[in-house]
Order: sequence, then C-alpha cells, then structure tokens
Amino acid sequence: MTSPEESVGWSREEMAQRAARDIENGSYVNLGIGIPERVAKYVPEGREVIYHTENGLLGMGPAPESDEGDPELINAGKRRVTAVPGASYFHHADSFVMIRGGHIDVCVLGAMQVSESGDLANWSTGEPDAVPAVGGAMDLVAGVGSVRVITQHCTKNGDPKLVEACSFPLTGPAVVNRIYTDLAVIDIGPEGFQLVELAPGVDFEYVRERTGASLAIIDGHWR
Amino acid sequence: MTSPEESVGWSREEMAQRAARDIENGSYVNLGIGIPERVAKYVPEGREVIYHTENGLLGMGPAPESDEGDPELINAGKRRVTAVPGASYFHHADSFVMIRGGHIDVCVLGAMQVSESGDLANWSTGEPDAVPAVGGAMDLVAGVGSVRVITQHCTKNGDPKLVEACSFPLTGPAVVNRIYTDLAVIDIGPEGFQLVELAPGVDFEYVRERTGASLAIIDGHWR
Amino acid sequence: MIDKQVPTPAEAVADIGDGAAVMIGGFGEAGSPIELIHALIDQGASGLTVVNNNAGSGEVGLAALLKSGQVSKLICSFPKSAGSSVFPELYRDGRIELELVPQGTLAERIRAGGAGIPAFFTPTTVGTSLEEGKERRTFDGRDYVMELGLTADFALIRCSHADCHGNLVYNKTARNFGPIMATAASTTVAQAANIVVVGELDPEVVVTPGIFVDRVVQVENPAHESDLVARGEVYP
Amino acid sequence: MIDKQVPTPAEAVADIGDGAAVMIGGFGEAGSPIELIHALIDQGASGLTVVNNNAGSGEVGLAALLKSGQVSKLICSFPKSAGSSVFPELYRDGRIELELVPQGTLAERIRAGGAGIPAFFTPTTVGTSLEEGKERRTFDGRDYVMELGLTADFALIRCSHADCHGNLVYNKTARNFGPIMATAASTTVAQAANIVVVGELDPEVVVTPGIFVDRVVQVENPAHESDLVARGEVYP
Repeated sequence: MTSPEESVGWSREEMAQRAARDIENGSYVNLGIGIPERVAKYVPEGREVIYHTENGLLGMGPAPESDEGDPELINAGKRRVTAVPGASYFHHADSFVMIRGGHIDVCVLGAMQVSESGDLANWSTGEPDAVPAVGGAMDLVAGVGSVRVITQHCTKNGDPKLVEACSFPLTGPAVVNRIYTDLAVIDIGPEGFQLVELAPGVDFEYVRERTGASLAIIDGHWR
Repeated sequence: MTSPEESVGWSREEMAQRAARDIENGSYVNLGIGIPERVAKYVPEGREVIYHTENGLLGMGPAPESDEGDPELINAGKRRVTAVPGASYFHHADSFVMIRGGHIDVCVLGAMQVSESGDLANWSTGEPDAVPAVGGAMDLVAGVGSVRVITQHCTKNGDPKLVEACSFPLTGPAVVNRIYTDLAVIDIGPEGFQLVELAPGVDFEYVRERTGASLAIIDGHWR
Repeated sequence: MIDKQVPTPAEAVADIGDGAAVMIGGFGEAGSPIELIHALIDQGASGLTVVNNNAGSGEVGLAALLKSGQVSKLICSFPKSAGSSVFPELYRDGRIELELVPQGTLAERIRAGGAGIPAFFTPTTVGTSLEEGKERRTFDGRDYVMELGLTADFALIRCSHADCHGNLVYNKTARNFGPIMATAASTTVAQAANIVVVGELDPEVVVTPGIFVDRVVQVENPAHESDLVARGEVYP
Repeated sequence: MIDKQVPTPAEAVADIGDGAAVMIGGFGEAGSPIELIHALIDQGASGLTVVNNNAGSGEVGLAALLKSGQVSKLICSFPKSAGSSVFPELYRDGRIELELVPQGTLAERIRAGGAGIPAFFTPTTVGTSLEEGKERRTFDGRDYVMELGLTADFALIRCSHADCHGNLVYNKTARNFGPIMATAASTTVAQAANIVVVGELDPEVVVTPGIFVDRVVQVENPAHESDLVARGEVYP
C-alpha cells in the first residue's frame, strides 16, 4: 500500500471530464450526487444529452443562476436545479419505470469499492450503528444500461478501492461496466479489471500496485 | 319453466330506473354496455355521480347532442360521449388501477346467469366455435366495491337466469351483490338469493317459480 | 440535435421484420395509428404477433392488417366488433392464434413489461376458465394469479402532439394504451397530427416523456376508422 | 354537490388514530405537506407507521413529527439528511423501527398497493443484504425478488391546485410520491395552495383524478421546509 500522491493523475474535475468524454450524443443519463454530478458540464460540445433525476424530472438543467430557483424544482441531491426545453415531470413510480425498465442509457455513480467482477459497494459501511440509507442506488444498478463509476483509486488511507471482492455490503452484483479513477480508466471485462487508459504521468505498474486485484492490458485497447 | 309474460313486471327502462335509485350521491360508478348504460339518466335529482369508463375517462357525460362529437372521445362501448366539468383522462393502466384497486364504488353489468352464491357469467356461452371476448368484465367484478346486475329474470326460452350454479363460464365467483330483474330486486345474501323488492303486480310465488334456486324473504327487508 | 422525426410512415416501419411482436395502440378507433398500420401492410412483414385491445372494424386499419394474413397471433381482450367479420373468420378457420387477456390484465402486463417487472399477482380471472395454466397464490387470505410482463419489438401509437425529442400528448380517450405501449417496446413509433418545436410542450402536461419514443412521424390529417368504415373503404 | 373541501388542516387529520399507517408525500421538501404534518403533531396520534422517502430535516415537518415520538416505525429509502439529527438519534436509541426500502421498490410497492396488486417481482436488491427474507425467483434466466404492495390508512400530500372533486395538479418535482400515495391510502388528504372551481382544471392535465382523493384543504402560502430550517425554526 502506498499513500496517495496529490500531484499524480487526474483531479476530481478531470475525472468528471474524462467520464464526460464517453457520454454519447442523444443518451439519457442519470448522474449520482457528488463528483458524478459534475460530468454534465464537461460533455463535449455538439452532443445533446438528456439528464434524468429520479425524483421526477427528465431534462434536468444546471443549478439556477441566482440563489433563487424553486424549492420544488430540485434534483436527487435535494439541490435546486432547472428544467431545459423538452423536459417533463412525472411521479416516482413512472420515474423508476425509466430506471428499472432499462430506459436510462447511462448512470455515473460514486463508489466505496468495486470488485473485479463488477460488484459495486456504495451505500453502506456495514457498521452496526450507522444509519442505513440506500436511496435509488440499487434500482439504478439493477436497471440502467451502462453503469459507470467515478472514484479515487484508493481510500484516504491508501487502501485500494478496486478489489477482488467487496468487503462492504453490495449495492449490486456484477453491475459496473467502467470505472474512472484519478489514475486510470478501467473496464470490467470478462476476466476482471481491464485497463482502458492511464492518467497523464501514470504508468501501468503504478496503477497495478494500487489495485487490489489483477489488472489486464488488452492489446491496442489503451494508450 | 314458464314463458315470459311481456305485460308483467318492469320494462327495461324501469329496471334501469330502479337500479338508479340505489346509486348513492357522490359515488364513482362504471356502467356496462347496454341496459346498464341507461342507469345514468335515471339517477334521482340532487345526487352527483361520477361515471368511469375503462378506456380512460372519469367524469363521462351523455352522448353528444348532434351526431358530431369527437371520434377520440368514446366510451367502453365505442360510442361517442362527452366529458363533464371535473373530468380527467388517463391511460389504460391507470384506469384499471381505479378498477382493480377498489376505487370504483359501483358497477352495473349485464348477465347471462347469476348463481345463488353470487357467481356471475356474462362473457361467454362456452360454445367451442364462438369467438371469446372478455374485455374488462373480469377486472370489474374482481375489483369494484359493489357489483350489481341488470338482467331479465328468464331467458327468451323462459329458463331461469338466477340459478344454483352457472352452466356458462364464469366472469367471477361470488362477486354479485344485487340483481335487478324485470320481476324483482334480489340480493345475494349469506344464504343465497334474497328478495328485496317485487315489481308492481308481481307476487313472491311468481318470482320464486321463475328462479332456479331457493329465494328467501328477509323479514322487513322488502315491501 | 436530438431529432427523432422520420419523414414518412413507410420509413417509420421499414425495419419491422418477419415474426416481430408489435404492440398497436388504440381502443376501437380512438388512438389507432391507422397510417402506420397501413404502412405495415404495404411493407409486408409476416408472422407478426400483434397486441391490441380489439381486432379492428371494417376492412381498414387493424382489421385490414389481420386480413392481409401478416398476423399469426393476436393478444387481445375483446376481438369482437359489430363492424367486422375479419377476425372471426380467421379464427374459425384456425388461421390465427388468439391469446385472450382481460383488459386490465393486458394493460398491467404491458405496464409491467415497460417497468422491468417480470411478473405480478392480480385477482382478475381467479376462479374462471382464464385462470387455467396460471399460478395461484394467496395473499392476506385472498387468491390471486400470477401474470407475466409483456414486451414487444415495436409499438405503433398515435398521439395529437409530439416534439422531436419524442415527448407526446394525446387527445382525450385516444390516450388509452399509447403511454404504456411506448414503455414496453424496444422501438416505439408515434404518429402525431402535429409536430411542435422542442420546448413548446409544457413539462407538466407531457404524458409520454421522450425517453420512451424512438421515432415520430407527422400524419397531419389522420383518418378516422369510423369514417373509412362508413364509406365502405377497404385497404389496400 | 360533491365537495371534498375541509376548512382546516386540523379538521383534515382529526380522525388519524393511534397506530395508523400514514403515507406522507414529498421528496426532501418538495411536495412535503408541512401544514398537514404540523396538524398531525398538534393532534397527537401515536404509534404511527410513517411512509416517506426521507426522514425530514431540521426540527420542522417530518423531522418534528419523528421527534415528537408519535412514530414507531418509518418505511423509507434514505433516512439521512445533512440538516437533521432527529432520526439518527431515535434510531441509535432503538426508539424507532426502520424498514429500509430502495427508492424504486418503495415507489412500486405503493403503486401496487393502490392498484390492487398484492405482490410483484423486481431485480432491485438481488444479491444484496436487502434481499434477506425475500423470495427469489428466476424469469427468463434473470433473478428477481418478490416485493409486497404497500397500503396505508391515510395519505397526506401536497399539490399546487385542487378542485372540490379532489382533482389535483402538482408543481414541478413536488409531484414525486403524491400521485401514487393518493391511490394507496384508504383516506387521502391533499393540501393545495389553490382551490379552483370544478371544471377549471383541464381534463388532459389532471395528474391525480378525484377518485383517489377524499379531502382537500387550502393552505394558501405553504411553508417551505428549507426556509424554516434556515430560520432555525422548531415545531411546535
């Protein structure tokens, strides 16, 4: 285990930026609270993406300019947002028809751990005195077409978050497709973690040392 | 078996009128195609009743004045209707939430047979070459609070339609609450058919002879 | 940039293949996408499974599609109509399979299919011949049968207004099966009398959000089935 | 003649008894019927089971109801909030029971309860600790768990406009759980900022048809939870 080096790899903003590059034109996307939310502002120009928030809005826009907005127009993080032209409001059961029914193309979520088989843990530390709270995370991973994760490669203590098997309670088994960390972009392939791209100034060995399971290079699949 | 006597008992319009007397103020009502539809026009003044049609309208009004209307504003019988103030349109799944979920207070349906335990047969003769068609009848009897039936007491051949057990395929078992025939109003009680009211000029024996199961009089419960 | 509009009904249904499952909106003539159905007849795909509440009337629209011999199975609640002998004849001749489903169960199965719900329990059909082959189960002392969610390859529906994102609103009781079929098909095609610019539909009144719709095609003055039947028209 | 309007929140919640199951609308503050919740606090019913997506914030509205000790069980997807320590304290002290339900499952269970569906299958929670105690079943090669429909004695919801038939429309994302809770409760009480005459709401835009609503009460300028919390208000 090595301690995190602040100067190496992508910043949080750059991680969001990198994830944004993979959001396809015309896709329907649900962004988790926190860093994933920031993906929206980095989607390359020329692409039109429609954002879903599970509390009942398709066509979510950015936060309102001033501190004003409408306290009844909020996102899943309960912060005020706007609605873009072409938006629609609906109730919670209809909102999860979109999620569970496989209509959302992409979601981007945070993670506590991801296993090499794509298991995601992002809702609970499993500590007995913690207040459990799951929200819509389990529904998203069960229903969305492509589940992507943005996370630091290691914890604050330097422990790997990409592991052979999650020690924290699962959000869902075998659900993650791609991971964006500060060090690399990694897919869940048929044989586990598979390097897609390295952050600038980071080499393969550096990432492998900080990954808690084997990491494969697929020829020609990264640079 | 006796042949039907046209001059005795209630006419079809009077049967609808009698059924209308039992429709309570403020109730939500679904009326089947045919004679049951006519109930609406006889509901006593001073009562406000809201009509549901399963093809997606609550607050159905009468047929439009002229032959005009809107071909996309129809009832379950596919005839043009109107919408009253306070109406709402909704899709089919929501419409059957109202039915299956127990939100409709009363439905009035036609019948081929009703058994003494309240079984209803009104959708199929069971003949092998008949085209089967069930529509919303099974949903209505399974979900509506009070299921009422308007029917001639006997078939054209003089056979009783109120029987010990239905010979036709069931729409639902033990679902009927009250029956309005040309001869009487009859409830399904804990012990079977139970007379509520006789049509003018009809006596108890006359009805009992034409009923294919035992018929009880509950003291003070009819006049 | 998102533009789901296609120029003609013919192009909108061009890729419906032999053996496809096709949900067709409408209750009677209200909401029936006649022009899309006629385009499907012209296109000629065969061995179709069609889901609709009825079996059409006259010899236009759905009845014409059945008459064309393109449909091998109909999933339906009420395949009788005063104005058509097409289905009864096919059925009695054993040339079409019928899956008879109560109307509310049909609606709920479609809604479940679109919602990622593979099965649910309902009281409808308990104790009747239509319960046959279904699993029965008791909850809180009452019996229910298990029904499966229903999905399709295509949905063909009709609405009054659409925008290029696929947001739809309907006219009165023409709404019926359209919104749920849109959710349950891999590819949903909506014909709209009016196509408006994105942003013109109030987000509070959109009935079908664009996420459920893949193609919209403008049919400015859609035919009414009852008019065609009254004029004795036959398609094609 | 049908007039579901009651004069005050107090009268609207007067008959909620000890031990009642109460669904309370809202996702965070959007759609939270604060005035009805405060009336329920004043009224004092105890041993309540409350259904809400969250556990409130500050010490007003839902959080205040929890703090009052009237709630013995919370059915909820996300009982954490930045702005409140009420629920965590009750929970750690073992003074409230929590049934944790994923948000989409919570919504679908409520919708099923209102639709007469006693149970359905969903992929959500398969392979997680929240699957415990649920029946697992495979459909088409994928695993699902069975979930039960959820109903309640009362629903307290908030909308923007209502008429005396109980037809409701909502404001933006305040719609959330209101329409489905209205279907799932024996008695549904809606507070509306505006009560309009019957016929004023366009039948095409009514979100909750009046059949699902038993009482409407006008609360002309409803409080916003975030304002109350920002001002440090505590109820009562």
